[in-house]
Amino acid sequence: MSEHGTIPGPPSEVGPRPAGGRAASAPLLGRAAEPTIFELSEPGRASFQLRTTGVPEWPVEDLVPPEHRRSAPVPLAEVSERDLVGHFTRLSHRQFSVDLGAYPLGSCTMKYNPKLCDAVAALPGLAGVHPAAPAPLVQGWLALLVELEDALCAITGMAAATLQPAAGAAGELTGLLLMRAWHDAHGERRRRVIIPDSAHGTNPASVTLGGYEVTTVPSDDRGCVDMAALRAALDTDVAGIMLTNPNTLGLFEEDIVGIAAAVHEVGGLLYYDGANLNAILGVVRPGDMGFDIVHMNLHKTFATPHGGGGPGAGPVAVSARLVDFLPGPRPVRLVEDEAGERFGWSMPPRSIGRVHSWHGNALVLARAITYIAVHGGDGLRRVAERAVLNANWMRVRLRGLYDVPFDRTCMHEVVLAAATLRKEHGVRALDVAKRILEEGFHSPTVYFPLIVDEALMIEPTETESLQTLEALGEALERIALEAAALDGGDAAAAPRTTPVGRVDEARAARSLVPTFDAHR
Amino acid sequence: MSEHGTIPGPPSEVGPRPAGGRAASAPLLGRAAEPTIFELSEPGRASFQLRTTGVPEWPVEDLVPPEHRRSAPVPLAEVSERDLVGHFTRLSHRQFSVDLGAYPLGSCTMKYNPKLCDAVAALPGLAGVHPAAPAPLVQGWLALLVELEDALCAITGMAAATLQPAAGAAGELTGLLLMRAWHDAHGERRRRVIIPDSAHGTNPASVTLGGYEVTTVPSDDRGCVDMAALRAALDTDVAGIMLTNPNTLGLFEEDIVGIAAAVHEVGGLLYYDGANLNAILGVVRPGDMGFDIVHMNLHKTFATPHGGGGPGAGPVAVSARLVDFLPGPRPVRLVEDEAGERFGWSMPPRSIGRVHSWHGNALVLARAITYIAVHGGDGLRRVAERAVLNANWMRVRLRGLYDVPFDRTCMHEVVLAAATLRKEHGVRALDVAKRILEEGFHSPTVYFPLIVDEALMIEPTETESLQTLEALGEALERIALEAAALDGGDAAAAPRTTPVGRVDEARAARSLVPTFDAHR
Amino acid sequence: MGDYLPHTEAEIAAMLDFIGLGSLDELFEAVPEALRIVGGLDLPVGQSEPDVLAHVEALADANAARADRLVCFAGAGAYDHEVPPVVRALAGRSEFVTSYTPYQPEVAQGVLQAMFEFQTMAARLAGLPVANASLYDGASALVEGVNLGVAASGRPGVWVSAGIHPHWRRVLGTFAAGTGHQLRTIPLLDGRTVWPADAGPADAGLADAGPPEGTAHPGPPGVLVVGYPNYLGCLEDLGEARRRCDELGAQLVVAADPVAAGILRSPGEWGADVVVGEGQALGTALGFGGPYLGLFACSAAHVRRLPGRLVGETVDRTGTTAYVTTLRAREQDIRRERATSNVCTNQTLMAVTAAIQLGWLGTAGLAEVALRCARGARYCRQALLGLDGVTPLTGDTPVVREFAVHTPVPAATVIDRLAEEGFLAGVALDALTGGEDPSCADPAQALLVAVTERRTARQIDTYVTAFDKAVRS
Amino acid sequence: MGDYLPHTEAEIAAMLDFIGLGSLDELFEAVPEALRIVGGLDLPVGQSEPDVLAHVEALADANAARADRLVCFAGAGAYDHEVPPVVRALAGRSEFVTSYTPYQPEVAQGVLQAMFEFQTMAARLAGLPVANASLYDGASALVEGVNLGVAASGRPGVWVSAGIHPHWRRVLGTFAAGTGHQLRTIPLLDGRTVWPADAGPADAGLADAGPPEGTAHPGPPGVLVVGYPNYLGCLEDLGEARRRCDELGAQLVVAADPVAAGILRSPGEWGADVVVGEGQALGTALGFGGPYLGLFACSAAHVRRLPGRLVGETVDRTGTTAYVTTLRAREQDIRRERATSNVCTNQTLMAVTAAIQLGWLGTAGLAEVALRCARGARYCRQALLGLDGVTPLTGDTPVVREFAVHTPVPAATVIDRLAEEGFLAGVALDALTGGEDPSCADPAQALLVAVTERRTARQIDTYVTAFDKAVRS
Ligand SMILES: Cc1ncc(COP(=O)(O)O)c(C=O)c1O
Ligand SMILES: Cc1ncc(COP(=O)(O)O)c(C=O)c1O
Repeated sequence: MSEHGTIPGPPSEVGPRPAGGRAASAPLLGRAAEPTIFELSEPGRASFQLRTTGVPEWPVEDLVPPEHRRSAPVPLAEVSERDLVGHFTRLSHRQFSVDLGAYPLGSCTMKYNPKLCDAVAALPGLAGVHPAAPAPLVQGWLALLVELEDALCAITGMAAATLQPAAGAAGELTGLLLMRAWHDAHGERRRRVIIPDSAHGTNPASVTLGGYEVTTVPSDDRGCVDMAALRAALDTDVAGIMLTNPNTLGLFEEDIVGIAAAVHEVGGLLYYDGANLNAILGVVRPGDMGFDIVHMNLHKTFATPHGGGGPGAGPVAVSARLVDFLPGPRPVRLVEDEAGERFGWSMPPRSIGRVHSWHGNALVLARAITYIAVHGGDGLRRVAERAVLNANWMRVRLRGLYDVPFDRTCMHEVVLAAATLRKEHGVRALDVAKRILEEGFHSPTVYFPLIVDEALMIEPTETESLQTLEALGEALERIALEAAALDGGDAAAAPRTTPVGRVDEARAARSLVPTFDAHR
Repeated sequence: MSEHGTIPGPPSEVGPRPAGGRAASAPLLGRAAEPTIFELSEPGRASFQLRTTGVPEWPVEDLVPPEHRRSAPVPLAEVSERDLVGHFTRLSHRQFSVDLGAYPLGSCTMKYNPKLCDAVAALPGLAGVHPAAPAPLVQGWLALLVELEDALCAITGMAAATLQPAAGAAGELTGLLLMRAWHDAHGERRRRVIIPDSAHGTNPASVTLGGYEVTTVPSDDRGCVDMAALRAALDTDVAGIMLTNPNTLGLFEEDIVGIAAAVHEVGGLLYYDGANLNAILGVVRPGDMGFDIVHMNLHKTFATPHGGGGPGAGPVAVSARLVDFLPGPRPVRLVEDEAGERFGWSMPPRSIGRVHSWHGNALVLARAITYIAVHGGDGLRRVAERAVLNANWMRVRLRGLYDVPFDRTCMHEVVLAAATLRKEHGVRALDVAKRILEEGFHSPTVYFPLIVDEALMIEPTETESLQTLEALGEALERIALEAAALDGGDAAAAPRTTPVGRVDEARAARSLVPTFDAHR
Repeated sequence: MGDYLPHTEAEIAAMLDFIGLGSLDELFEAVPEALRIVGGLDLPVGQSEPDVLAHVEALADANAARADRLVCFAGAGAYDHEVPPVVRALAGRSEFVTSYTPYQPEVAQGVLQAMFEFQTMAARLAGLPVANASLYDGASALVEGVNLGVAASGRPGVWVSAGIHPHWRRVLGTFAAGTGHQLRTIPLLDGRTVWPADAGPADAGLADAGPPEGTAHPGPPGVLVVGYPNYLGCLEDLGEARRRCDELGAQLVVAADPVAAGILRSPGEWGADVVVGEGQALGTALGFGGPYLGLFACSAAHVRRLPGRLVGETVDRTGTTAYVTTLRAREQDIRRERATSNVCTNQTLMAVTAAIQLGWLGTAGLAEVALRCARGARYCRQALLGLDGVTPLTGDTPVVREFAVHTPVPAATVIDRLAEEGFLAGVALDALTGGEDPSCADPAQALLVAVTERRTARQIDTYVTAFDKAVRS
Repeated sequence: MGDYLPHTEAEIAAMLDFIGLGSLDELFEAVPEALRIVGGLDLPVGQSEPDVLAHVEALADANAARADRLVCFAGAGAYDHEVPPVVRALAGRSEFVTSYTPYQPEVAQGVLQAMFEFQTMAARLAGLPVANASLYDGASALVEGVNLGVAASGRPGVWVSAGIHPHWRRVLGTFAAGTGHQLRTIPLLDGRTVWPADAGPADAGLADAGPPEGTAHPGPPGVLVVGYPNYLGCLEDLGEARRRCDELGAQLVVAADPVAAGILRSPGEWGADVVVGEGQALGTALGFGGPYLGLFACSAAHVRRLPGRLVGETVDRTGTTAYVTTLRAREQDIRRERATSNVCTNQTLMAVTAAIQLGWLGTAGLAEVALRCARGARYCRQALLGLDGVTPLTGDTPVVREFAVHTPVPAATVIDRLAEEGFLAGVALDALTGGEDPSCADPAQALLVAVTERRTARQIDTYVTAFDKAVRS
């Protein structure tokens, strides 16, 4: 691999580069680059302050045997607190976010994240609790987790849930291992899991890690699972099927009942990828559709902010027959005594085991129950209605300007396409995505789902106002008309008003620079 | 006054304008304007949520007599929490701040504000305390205030202090009223207060409000008080003199001892404007210089962030003979009993009375004592040394590029001038100030002090690193050389890369639009 | 240990060398040898952040009266209102917190626009066309209002209703010593101001503090000052006050509560020339009394006399809407000794906070909060007046937001006893007035009680029960 | 009451009209009638924010073990380190908090550059040239590390030291059921791994969970996994582990603590192929176990097998330095079933936090914290071993950061009793291992104790005194 030459050996000997940073360059300058923290570094400068402890100050030589002792300290940046603050504040000004503007990134449910949840996640009584403290000392946390599990089961129509998975993909793999455990318990060694061709990439990747082979079924011309193809693919070697409903085209799988029947008939299980749950809150429950295993993305549906890529939480809820296999230990409500409700831990009898270092992303779980409690059953239904209403408004607004491969009532997101724009004017979905950044919006998801050519997947979410939708609609209209008028014009020049211009992704992969030390 | 016609009558009838806002426009767009919150408003939208109280829901008619009841609610913006967050977050991206970059605004001491102090000011045990609670219930607050008063007295060399004044100007007026009370108590009716021509505008304004007439004394060619002129101005009608030392030219009044003697000789008092205290922390104390009254700007010297213009705190410390006149009630240490120290309130026997609704800007005072405790006596001395070192580095760095009216060792700030640049190339201090914004720095203070033509007053503060000073130096050098090279060039075009271009200030005053309702 | 200084020893040496000095001490050669501190400041040495935080947390812990420990029924200008996480988060954005006064509008549009929006909201609350960008607090806003009124009327006489917060009246007196205003306190009857027919003498106590020129008979007043509601929660007859002003050719200055404004006819509609107020209730913490927010609004005719900063809308050179501080010629840095006020640093961050809080409340929310405060006050007052020995202080004059009662035992005792039960019972009137006061017969047995939208019926009920115990035992 | 929806009734009507529908229900016509929920979800109705906050605060209050109430001596992968206000403030910037994975680099340079800086710091800590942009937690990082090792070696056999955190080993077992890895737990002697000579059988318990193809005798292992320090605080002989790997042609995966790294020779220098770890100690709250930070670094040879996101430096079209996620072809959204991992959402915010925390600590700070932890552990261990009945669990093998002792009474009892005294005494080994465990003879009487730089000598002294009482009574 060519670029490996460019990566030097252990950089622990490599010190930070001499200071050359311009701690002054502020983002008001638009394109001015911010130096790395290593360039702001000056040997001997520091910002840390530690408390006085009165503990004897034994030298490191008395504490660490020579062969284990490091020869020189780990080289890190050496900056003043003032420069630390300047650096990361300036970086924050080079970052788009939900709090700055609309983020219609399809499949990601970038709704507004209530600040209340931040306050909850910061409560010393939650954030300051050690995960290994015995149950009697963490009754509040256990009650909270049980409350959340109950709520998630009510929302999905399942019997019980594990809160351990740290994200959707972790939930998927957990679900597939539950599937495997179920079949093992019935002495079956099934080898295949079915996935529609519109599925998210984590689904097939999880199937492989679950020890299964992927069988892909095509979508029909209505964008739903092709029933004939599904039936053809089904046999007793099929452990189950993974679906998200609404699917990644933003369409509801109308024949979900038929699908469920067919899969169950061959003894397979139905897995529900909950990434799109936002569309059906309070409208229909996966359990009622016939799903056996359901993961939820609390960082989508239940408003945990994405943190630039994480953390999330991907609880997995299951039907009664799978409860004994859930990961553990699980927080449970113990019999009530005079002191009121007590909570504890319990290991499901046939548990597949742990899937997290501790109990899952607990502070994310606390955000979720807070969000759910504020909305209540009634509020969650309104969430789904408004999300779907917004997506359909965008669909109708942009009809005629972009391709609408499946132009019927969609759910929480709509998949448009720039296929015609590309054919006629050479403007690709990517160009549209870059151009819309100049208008102050984040881009839709592009080139997903893979089955739609030049896909532009738009998920406004329920928290955007009609005024914002109108502004987004105008912007996308302007872009389409402009493309036609200028016959493409310098579409490739966009974006021009962002902190940096279009980024050379090929170069990044060609000559890899994964750290500040790599090319130095 | 012409523009009054443009201000309509009571706007309580004026509703918010129909929604037209583009809640989407993000500051990444550089020049895109953010609509007002009133334009984002949509009748019927809301974000407030109030707790359930169970209090009877009497209609307003039962609670407020008709003549007092308002006919329609006060028209405010009606926005969702999401749009509220988007709006103010985008506004924050249109705002320069210390946390974003260097802010060498002379006389304002825009040093880095430790985040620790924010944490302290947010402690429920401080922020959640009602100011009218009786002393036994606020012992922590009283102890904190006494601790701060002691520290401020140690730093200034005075006998006691009032913490009530909310800012420097309030401290000045308080000090002048102390001066008046002192003379009244001695049956004297003096009418004049002396101020150097380099004084800050609040000084003369406060003198007037204190019921005195201003007598201005010129500065000599070294930038210090002209002793001859001072002697000439002094007589028994002089209540006192207001000085800041170092003065607003950043120069130490070398003959302060002579000045003090001369003023005291005619029975006048010396008032110390503490805005420049940062320069002499731990080096020399106003009390030792002979000052009788000293105000401090905690929001300058002791790192309270300026909050876009306030809040501040302007405690006033006095020498022993003035203690009885201090505003009250004052927090005091009571005799210790077995329960340890107790604290209470006491009214000075000849107090001039209250100068604040309560006890002063308490949370600002809490920030100050925190800052002082972290630094300690040794740290405060380092603060002064580094502040003065940085200012002198800039002086030498820019010598030859800009005029240096008083080119000798300065204190915490240096006053440069663009007089030559203007004469030779038509580039004014204002143009330099606008141009430097494009480089990512805040501008120096311009046209102050008034006695320096085209003044550029630079106060780097001690928290800026040498690298930042170098970057600032380069930028100012570039501007000066550019002005020479292009013989002014389009200096008036700057700034070009800021959220808005150069603002039309004349128009703002000509046709006044002080509210959203004014021109609508 | 403990500072925020970036300088390394090597840099200090290089910098001294660059400026041609041999040591840091040489930087201070201009300071006379004899004056220099020897042996350092008389202060403890610096401590680490965690050590200092531990100390301050211990002090905070020693405040029994914190609202998270004692349920707050105290008001008198400082109220325990709902401040949601979203308002704290936005007001805490470091761009708002760590910027200076917007001297360079091109990089200060964030604060300037927020100020413009605040001014609009403050003006709408007052029912007047202009509001400034904040003053220190309610008292300082009142002082500035009176200064404006005296300047506008050209007469030093000021009639101040005893319904104005006692602390504010005291501050007015303090500053009158410098301005020479002749203050006369006008007593209340059943919580309402009874304006005198004659001109009458100024208050002795305050005249004392007055300047030499001060005559005890200033003639007809140039300014009338009244509260709405006044500090006892009573609704004053502003129509009457306006009429007296018109007869006397005086300016009407109204001290109004911005929350009660949610349900009350605005002072502007009543004909006020100047409206001042304490804005703490608009999103700012109780904070032991500060920093708070001085509200100031006036009629168009007075805009050139407006104290403090004013933001106006304009355009930049490209024609884009922009904001800037305007009518600067009024201010101290330009007008100096002839400025309308000496204020420079104000309370901008609290004004930004108020704009955010009012944005959160919106049209319906402010009205709802005001209504809930009035309901809570009614509910609580009815219950308290049901206890024997507890009687109304202001007859049956209509009250909103807060109310005062006579207590059979000293109010201070009630407060001490209820603190034991987990309540901050209210504010003892004599604590505010420092003894005898024209606004009330026996301040020692008078308690001022405020009920905000945060108080639940359960809290009020247990409070009243505890109150009953406290006044009977 | 309670939602964050902007839609007014009028807007809903207009929008429905625009899309040609008559009601909100019609939006869901694709959902089969029979499946639709009737009568709403079985959940309470929505409550207001203050009501919900009050409820959650009550729950938080019911957690006795919060670090602000019980002085924390518990560790085992979750540590009570100093996190200064400045780090909280910066990591809380909403631009970092409310953005998605940086799919559009032109508007995500903030997160991307922070990731690039984090990767650099993580790589330096590991002593390896490449680190990814985070995984879920220590356990998931270990799973990915083993997956990489097995893929690289082409052999399913994995020798896992019993010094690896018991939970992590359990997680490894759980996922081995899908991957078919053959895990064999290698026991400790005096807290140090004793690598076997023979190939030996895989753990029965785990083989069970293995896939059908799984043979009980996988032959020589493809991967060796060892901790540094291991979860008992012991310093393993990485030189020996490296030698065994070389003999066996196996990959060396080291689970290292990032704080102890401040004083220890880096695993990279010892020759590790992959270094994984739990990054919670780098600025993240205890948070009852999550969200935490999975650290992952590897040698250059493995970069194409790296799991998760990787940020690389590049330029934009104007040649300005820019950052972007790179080598995307490894990832699930492109490579799908042949991806190196299924991870998508990771723990970016914790990685940003770690970069800020390490920026605050700097070169000297990290070393100082590591040293103080070692000193505190030594100070506390010496004192505890001075109590009768308290004996070392790991002989005199050198320990850093934490240590384990045998207690004369059950460790659970010690914890209960010390909670009464205001301490979280540590972690009972059997609570981690769920009973018998190859890493320790009698887990029920074994206690794991961690001492961070936040613990003062006074705290440790009173802890030891209380400990003495607890084990004697
Ligand atoms: C449809 C779908 N499935 C699964 C996932 C994976 O979830 P996570 O990113 O939380 O692992 C996503 C996330 O983008 C998704 O959109
Ligand atoms: C020299 C000087 N004196 C007095 C003041 C007034 O202080 P404040 O703004 O706190 O009222 C200032 C503030 O800019 C100043 O620089």
